Amino acid sequence: MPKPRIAIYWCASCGGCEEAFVDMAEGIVGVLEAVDIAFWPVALDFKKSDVRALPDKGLFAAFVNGAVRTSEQEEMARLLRRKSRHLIAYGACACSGGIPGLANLFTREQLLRFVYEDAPTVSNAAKTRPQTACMDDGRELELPELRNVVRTLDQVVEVDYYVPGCPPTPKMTQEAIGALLSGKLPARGAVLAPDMALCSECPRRSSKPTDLAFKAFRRPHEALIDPQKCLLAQGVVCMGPATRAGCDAACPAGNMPCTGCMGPTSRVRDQGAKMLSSLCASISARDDAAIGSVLDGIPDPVGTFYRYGLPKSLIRRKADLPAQEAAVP
Amino acid sequence: MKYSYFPGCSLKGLGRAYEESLLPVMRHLGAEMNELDDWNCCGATAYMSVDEQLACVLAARNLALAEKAGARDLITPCSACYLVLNKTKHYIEDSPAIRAAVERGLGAAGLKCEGTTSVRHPLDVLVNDIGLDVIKEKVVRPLKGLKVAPYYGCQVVRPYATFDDAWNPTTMDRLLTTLGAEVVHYPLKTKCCGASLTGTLPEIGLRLTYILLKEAVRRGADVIATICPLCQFNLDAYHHQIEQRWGPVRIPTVYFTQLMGIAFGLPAKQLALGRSFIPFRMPSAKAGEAVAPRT
Amino acid sequence: MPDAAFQPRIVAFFCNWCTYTAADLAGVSRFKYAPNVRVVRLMCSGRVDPQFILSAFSQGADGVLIGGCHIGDCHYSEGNLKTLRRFQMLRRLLRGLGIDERRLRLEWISAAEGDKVRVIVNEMTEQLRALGPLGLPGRFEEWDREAGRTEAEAAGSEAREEAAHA
Amino acid sequence: MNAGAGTEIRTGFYICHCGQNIAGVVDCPAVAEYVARLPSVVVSRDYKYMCSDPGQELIKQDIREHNLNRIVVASCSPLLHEHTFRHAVEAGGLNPFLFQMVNIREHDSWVHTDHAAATEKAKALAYAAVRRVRFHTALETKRVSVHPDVLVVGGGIAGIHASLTLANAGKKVFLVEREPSIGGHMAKFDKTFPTLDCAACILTPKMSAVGAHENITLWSYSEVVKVEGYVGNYQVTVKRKPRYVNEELCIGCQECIRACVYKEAKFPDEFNVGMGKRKPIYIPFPQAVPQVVVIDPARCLQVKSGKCKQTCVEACADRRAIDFTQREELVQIKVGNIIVTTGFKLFDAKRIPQYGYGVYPNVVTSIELERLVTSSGPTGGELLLRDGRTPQSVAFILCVGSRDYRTNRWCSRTCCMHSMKLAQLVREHTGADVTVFYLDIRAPGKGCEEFYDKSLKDGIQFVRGRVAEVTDWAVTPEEEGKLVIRAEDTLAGLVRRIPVDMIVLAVGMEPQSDAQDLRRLFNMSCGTEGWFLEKHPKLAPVSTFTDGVFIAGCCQGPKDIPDSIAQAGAAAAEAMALIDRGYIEQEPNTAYVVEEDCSGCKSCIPICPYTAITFDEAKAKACINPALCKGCGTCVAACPSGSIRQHLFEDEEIMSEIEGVLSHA
Repeated sequence: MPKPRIAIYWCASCGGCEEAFVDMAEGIVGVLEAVDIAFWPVALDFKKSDVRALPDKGLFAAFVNGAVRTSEQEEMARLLRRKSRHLIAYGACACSGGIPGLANLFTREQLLRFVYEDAPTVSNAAKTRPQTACMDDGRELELPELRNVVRTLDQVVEVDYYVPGCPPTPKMTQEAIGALLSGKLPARGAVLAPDMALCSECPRRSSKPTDLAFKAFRRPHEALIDPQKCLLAQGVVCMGPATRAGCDAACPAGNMPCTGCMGPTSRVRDQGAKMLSSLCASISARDDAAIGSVLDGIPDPVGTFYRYGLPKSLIRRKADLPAQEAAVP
Repeated sequence: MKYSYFPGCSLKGLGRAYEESLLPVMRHLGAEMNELDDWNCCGATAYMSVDEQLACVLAARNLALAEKAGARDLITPCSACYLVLNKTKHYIEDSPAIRAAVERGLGAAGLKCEGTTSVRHPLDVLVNDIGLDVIKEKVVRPLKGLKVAPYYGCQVVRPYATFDDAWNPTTMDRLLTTLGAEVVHYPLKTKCCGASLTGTLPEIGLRLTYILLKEAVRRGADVIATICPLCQFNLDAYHHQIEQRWGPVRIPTVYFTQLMGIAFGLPAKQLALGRSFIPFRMPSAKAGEAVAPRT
Repeated sequence: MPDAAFQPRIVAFFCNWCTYTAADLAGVSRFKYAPNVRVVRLMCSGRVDPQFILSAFSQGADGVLIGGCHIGDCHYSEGNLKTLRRFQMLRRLLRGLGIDERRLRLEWISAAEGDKVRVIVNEMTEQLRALGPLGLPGRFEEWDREAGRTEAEAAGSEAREEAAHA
Repeated sequence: MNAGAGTEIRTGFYICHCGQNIAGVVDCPAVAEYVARLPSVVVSRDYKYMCSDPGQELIKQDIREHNLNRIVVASCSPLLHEHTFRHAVEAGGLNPFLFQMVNIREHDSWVHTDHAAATEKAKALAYAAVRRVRFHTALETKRVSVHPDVLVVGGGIAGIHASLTLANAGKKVFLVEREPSIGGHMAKFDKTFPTLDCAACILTPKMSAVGAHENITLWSYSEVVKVEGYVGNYQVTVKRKPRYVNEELCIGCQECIRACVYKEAKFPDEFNVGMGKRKPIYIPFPQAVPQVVVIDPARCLQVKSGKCKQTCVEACADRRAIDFTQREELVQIKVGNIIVTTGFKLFDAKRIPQYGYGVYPNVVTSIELERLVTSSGPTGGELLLRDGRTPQSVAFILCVGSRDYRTNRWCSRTCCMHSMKLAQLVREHTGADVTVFYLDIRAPGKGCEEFYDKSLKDGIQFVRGRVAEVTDWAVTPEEEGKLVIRAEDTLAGLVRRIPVDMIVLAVGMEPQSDAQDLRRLFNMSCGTEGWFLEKHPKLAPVSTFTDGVFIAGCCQGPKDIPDSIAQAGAAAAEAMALIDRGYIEQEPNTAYVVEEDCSGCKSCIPICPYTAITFDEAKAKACINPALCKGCGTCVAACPSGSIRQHLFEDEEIMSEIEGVLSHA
């Protein structure tokens, strides 16, 4: 019996998720014994045409990481959806938008202008911008178009399972692959990580007080963080209580607050709103002015509460941005 | 402190003593009074009763001039002016028809009235802006032993009780006490002085004046202090006719600013005390000595 | 220019003890107000999960009104204080998300203040009318339009691509 | 009796016309028709009066015939009839919580004029409820036992009557009174209208009965400072102020008062509203209960300076009742119910300066006159002017601080009758001419109109019109030396000046100045005017929004003695109903932790004002004590991982409601 074939693909992604496969280290050997890799542009020289040549559902599983931002990514997402039995949104960007999802706070024009013109490190006197078509050797080439909106994978195609994290840990990856191969799967649409908040596995949990009352919030660089004590107890915004477990609390263990990459539990629709609710309820201030000055300690609420999940949040995108913009010449 | 000043006709005529005492007192307290350039008649109650809309346009011109001059406060010492200008402000705010008429009227003269200037009575300004503490510091000749009946009249607190109670105003009471005077209990402080009835229906008007005088005398007052030129005139000018009808009730009536001037030690000449029919003398000087000996 | 015909949709979360009762009182007193508000009754304004608010906006509310007991008067001691803190942060968050913060309003309305319900609802309706529709569901649709290409279209582009490579 | 998970949802929808109250504005049949087409709706009906027996019967019958497992009723406010319909649902054989109510009267037909918009709103609300009710589950109400003791706060006539009613029924009562004696305002009255029976004669026996009753613990000179807990189980902290006299040992012989180093009584006496004098050690009034002296710490030399010969202690001799070591004491008690009867305060007549109170000595308030005509009063019942003359003419001004937008808008209800009573007493005592200035005479009580009639026949003059002012300036010789009332006589159509010797201001009633603090203490509401708010103005006049806290007497609004007593009896009966049943059923809207979901993040623990949430260290999970949870849901909103839920207010229920009100176009 031939080994099941899998594909690994990246969309709007930093490459960390690719790295996460490699980070399985010797664990990958076991994986490779069990499956054939049919498509993995980062590591192996297969072409899109190879995928297209496969019969529909010819792939056992496709692991797609990265948010969907370009026409090409949309197309690949659709292609892989068609070709695979299990489409897995792999990593925070594919699951909920991730860091690239924060681009939903800007218009395409704002982004392009900054990246290609205004960024202090850019030298582009001709103001060259990416094009959707160009001539090469007399032939017209079609190039991907940058979309106006960043999307999660499941906002483009149907997704069977989610493996969250920025990036998912090797353990989670191995467990996900194991579950897929063994067929011991939860209901379709499930997140392959514990459905409980991070505090459950946080080494600092026992130091969290039961009478938390925030007098001020501090950002990590503003505080000398006690490596043992609950970060919230130190006034550092830690998204752990509103974030799914499964990463073994890697950040708190490394003396940094959780920033929420694993997304919310299944019972929460909007991770940012929930964290805000929990956090703000426990502020000690009692009047408008005093509350305001405590809140000043969180200068970027959207970036704090939706660092990895803006496209997946209830509002999805800065609401007053236009849907379409005239293509930039 | 800078104030725009709207004297109105009275302060240039019958009520000259009011202006003549108000200006030095304000100056003495370091407040600048700039008479509004090209002011006109406020319209008084007469015009209001004939044609409200036109009366408002007439009065609003003064407000517009004050606004144009950039005045935050317009001081109007005459109670009638104070009431008419305040009323005009309210009417412009509340009635679209009047607002339109005013805009039209003033517009023709290139003016507009947006309601940014407050119409203030000097009593309000003296006590609430400048303050009794500052006034107290300036008192060099406390009005010790002087019994004063504080008389406010009707218009300054009714219907717009802007800075004091409509029934029982006490601003002047507190001011007079600060000057060292003794304020007698004078429950008639907002009763009618007879107003223009003293001229038109003297039987009624003079009787009202008489009651005010009689009660002030009965309560042991040496003098009645007023804040309105018409009140002062009625209480001061009709003693002869009143005495013929009801017997003598001789008591002088002065502007509160004149009493302030005395307490501040300002020269008597500057305070226009000589303009009253019934001369006022400080109690200690009852023998007939001049009021403020030093000049 | 605000559209006078625009009927804003307001979702209101009223606490059982004060504001809901005040709205009942407004009814008993026959105070008339704009029919644009839909009240969801909760025991305490502290139960208002920020998810409810964002959810209302995302489903077409033009405004969200939270009504609770006055500070110090909460039936549950301090639930409204928690609401106030969340509300303050939510306003900042909404600003960041490009939603005019005037679309979210928190009012303390005691059981006796039936008339305040009338005043606030009318005021808010007018305010929202001036702001115009938020219309998030419509925006979502517009946003999705660019990615909404059909499979057939996708196949067509694949065919073109193949031809180009050939 | 309940549709479990997985069974098909079969919803019955009922829209009530409420006569024309709803149907006059909302097109009820159209709403019913609209709902009939919604998924899961099996029956959809409109009916004239859903709360009527046939209306309820309709629900029961449909549950049986159509096998309904969810019910939605669109009618009035759930605060009014939720219980009614839940009972009907239960009687129909369904769990009562598989029910949702839609408020289309108070929140719709009564407040909107646009029929089409109101109908659309009703549809949206109905749609939301139909969606919401799908998530409802069968719940059981929780029973909590009721502590049989009752706290009564305030020892005026209402508090006295409530205490005696309960005590006579065998209930233990704690009666807490802030003043040194119970009796309240009524103790100061000479006679009572309209029967003119002596107030002391009817009040004193009741006061003594309180003092002597084995079931009543009377704590005078004490205040409630803290109330915790909930209906059936309140923990109350009472502050007992030091009276420097041991209540157990004092027999009220008053030897100590005679022996006080102050030979003359020289301090204003509260009972006589400042018109009489007392010593630093005193007994408030002869019939005071408890019959125990009290030492005024602000006046007593020993308390103030520690330097006094303590002749009082000597006089008390071996009783040793006087105890200067007494300190303020906090006592805790447990009760199941609380009756608040904290009364009113009188309007301060100085707030209307034109009436000259505080300026003219012969302008007095009604309560001062009451003391002046009482034989136990400062003048021994002789009504004299301040200069010792007997008044020849007396005028009463009614509605002082009542029915006036500048002060209080309400009618104080008792002043008309009270003034007429005093007017009759004045005539009886002095034969003076009496004129009463009134706006309207309000004499609706039993025997009151007849009393008015009697007043007229007795020669009391009534002038209808608001008095403009009271002055002492004369216009005519007859007015010289008199107080002059200027008033418009609206019946004669002229302004009158009436000179009199004495003027009595019938001051109205106001909420106690600390009513707002009390309201917070007992978790009650106040109306805009500041009176304690009853749960329903008609149907629950002595209940408050907090179960187990009742109100009676003038703290709820101005009223006379019979009404106060009736309310006090009603409040006692309400408390007894709870005590005798022995338990109360609590709305099952408590929050609960889904243990397998909880991460143990402890975020919820500081949120709960009732410390109902604790952290189970062994399981590392949060845990909610349902007995302590009051169902606010604040922790539910705060749980960052969605692991706390709330019965009746589940996230899905609320979310589907939001979705519902918005998705109906």
